[in-house]
Amino acid sequence: MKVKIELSGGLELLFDKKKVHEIEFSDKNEIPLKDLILYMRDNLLKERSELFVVDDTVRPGILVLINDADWELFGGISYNVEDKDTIIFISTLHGG
Amino acid sequence: MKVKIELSGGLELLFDKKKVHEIEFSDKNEIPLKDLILYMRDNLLKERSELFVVDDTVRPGILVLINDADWELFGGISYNVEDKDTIIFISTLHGG
Amino acid sequence: MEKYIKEHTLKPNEIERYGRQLITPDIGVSGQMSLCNSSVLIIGAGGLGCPVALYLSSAGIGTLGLVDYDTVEISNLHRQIGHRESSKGISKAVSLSKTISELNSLIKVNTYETTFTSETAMEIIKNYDIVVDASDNVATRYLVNDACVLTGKPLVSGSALKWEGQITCYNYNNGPCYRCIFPTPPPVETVTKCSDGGVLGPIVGVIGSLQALEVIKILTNNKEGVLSGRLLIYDGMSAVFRTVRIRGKQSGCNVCGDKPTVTQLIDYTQFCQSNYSESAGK
Amino acid sequence: MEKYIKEHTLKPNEIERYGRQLITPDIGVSGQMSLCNSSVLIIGAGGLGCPVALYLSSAGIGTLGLVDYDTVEISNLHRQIGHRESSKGISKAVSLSKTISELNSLIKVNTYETTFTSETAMEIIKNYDIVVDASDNVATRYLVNDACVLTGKPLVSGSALKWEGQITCYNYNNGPCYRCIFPTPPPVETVTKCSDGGVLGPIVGVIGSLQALEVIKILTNNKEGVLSGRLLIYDGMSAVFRTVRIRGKQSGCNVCGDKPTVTQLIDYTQFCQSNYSESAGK
Ligand SMILES: [Zn+2]
Ligand SMILES: [Zn+2]
Repeated sequence: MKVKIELSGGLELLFDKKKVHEIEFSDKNEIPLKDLILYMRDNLLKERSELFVVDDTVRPGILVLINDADWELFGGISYNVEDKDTIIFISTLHGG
Repeated sequence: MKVKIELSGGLELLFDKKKVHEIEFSDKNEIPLKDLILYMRDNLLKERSELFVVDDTVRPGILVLINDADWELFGGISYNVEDKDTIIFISTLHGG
Repeated sequence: MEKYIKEHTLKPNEIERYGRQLITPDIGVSGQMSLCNSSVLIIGAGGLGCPVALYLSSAGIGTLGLVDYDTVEISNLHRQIGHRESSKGISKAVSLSKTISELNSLIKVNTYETTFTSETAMEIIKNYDIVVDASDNVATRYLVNDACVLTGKPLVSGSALKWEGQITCYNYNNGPCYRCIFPTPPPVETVTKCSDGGVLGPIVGVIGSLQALEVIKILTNNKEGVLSGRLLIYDGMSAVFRTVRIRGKQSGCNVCGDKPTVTQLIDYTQFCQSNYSESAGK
Repeated sequence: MEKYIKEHTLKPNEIERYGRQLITPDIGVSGQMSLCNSSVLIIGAGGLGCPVALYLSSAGIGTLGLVDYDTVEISNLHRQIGHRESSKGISKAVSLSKTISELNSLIKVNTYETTFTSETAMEIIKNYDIVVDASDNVATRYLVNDACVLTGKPLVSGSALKWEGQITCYNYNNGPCYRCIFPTPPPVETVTKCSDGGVLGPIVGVIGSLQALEVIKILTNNKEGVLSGRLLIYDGMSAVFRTVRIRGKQSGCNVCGDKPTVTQLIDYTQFCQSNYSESAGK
């Protein structure tokens, strides 16, 4: 399965400044979103993981979108990511 | 087959002020774009057809998009519309 | 649909000034009358507040309120187009008020040279129909949200940093509030300020203009189009906008839910562990 | 990536003013120096021209040229935020120039109180690095395009009407020109003017701000992000933007193609069957 991950609102700075990451799990058909987030923490993000993950979920202030809609509409952290899903992590902005 | 048609830049005014039209051709798998345009002229547009079609194609100043890309990238008027395609007709704006 | 009504209260100088606006479909004479009879409070007279105030004043909003404690600095002028060099050192609320009065003398402007806090918020907000969050810090954003929920005002919220911006409307037409989406404030170390990360003028120009348009849509009762339950995300570098669907009003929300625990304003500097002012945090 | 260079030519007052802009990623000191050393010509000082000029002047573009023959009317002020009531009756180019000089006295502004025509275009355009089309009519749009192709200048083109707007960059980095996309002018009866259809201030605010950002991207050499070969379509009522892929440079284009038939400026009022001025057509 292939998953497309997009980062915005400055989160990309934690991930090698890359806004788009394509991940392939050749041995899986689906993966719990929680496992994907921990995979990202352990494999894509090298330092300061507390800026992304707190208590095994994304930290407060990050909005997660599953195929352009709020993850809360799909069960949040308990969603099972499927082949070709796009998961977007947005850090909310506060400046003006 | 189903086709989604979107109109913008004021063209929707010719089509009952509706920006989105869904058309179904139950007897077809594909339809030449030219035929679709003439179908629109004859069935969806009731008056002043010269504001939409001139010489059996869209009039100058209308940009046609096939699934979010310029129709010129797909052969223009000779494209064959497929099931679930989205065709967008945009009248270019000149004001400021 | 254009709405024409025979009996209207627009004066000849208003017809002259707003003519090309009121002929716009879905505005009409009745829409213009709504704008002229409405009041909007803008929290922040900085990068976002400038375009919001300029476009709302020129559109003929009857009364604008401008809240800002800061004074104009030269370093603001690369993005805060409603101020002038000659306003250096004077209150941003007063400076912006002066500019918009020169643009449209028909409207009324109230300035509040104060920090929007739990103590000042309710007294100020009660006089307005809609609130625009053009602030620059987390604590103010939670404060403005709760004050809007407690007083039943729609909130048009915009934010920007570097090359990016975000905008949505909260507490509108039974939609979600800021706390429905973000129940817990972000850890302090994850918040980047414009003074640290930088921000480009056209980015706040885009987001502020979009905020002004949402206010106009709300006031002219173009409900369907309002960005409620949807968040618009803008990446200026790639020139890509994305409108995404966000959750609706949450029954468990601490302020707008069925059993709210926040029934009056709290201390938001404590709640967010940060100040009401970006500059105070430096 | 932020670019830091040790030897720079920015003066202390420029560092002070542009500090929060030059710390923005992908701008940097070298980007700010490029902005300060560049010149941009803005065709039209109306709804689009105002935000373009305000944001480009505040960003520190070294020299701005403003072309507009019209004078300020009160009916312009609902959307043209760079003018003032006190400018009623005076040239729009001069009025806007005055406003931006009060915002940033470090930059140079040239005003051209003339209609941009086949006779005046080449003499004006040659002094500038980039051209912004903020005009309001078809004939001027073809004229500006051809003048840019013939002189090799990138063109940032925006347009707006009612609740909608469009923006793209032409003749940039071997991309298409306006004629590549629209080889034939639209029939006169299909063109709606802002004076007939109306237009909202925040719509030109969004599109004008976006145009200013494209200029900044071009001048700071952020090539990848430039809206070339892509068209951004904005529907303000539904708050939806769409960035669509358009055709590249056409080898058969009459002005930028392999065998151009247009090798000097023509009579665009004849070509388009309409005037260089929206108001002249009334
Ligand atoms: Zn809530
Ligand atoms: Zn061309």
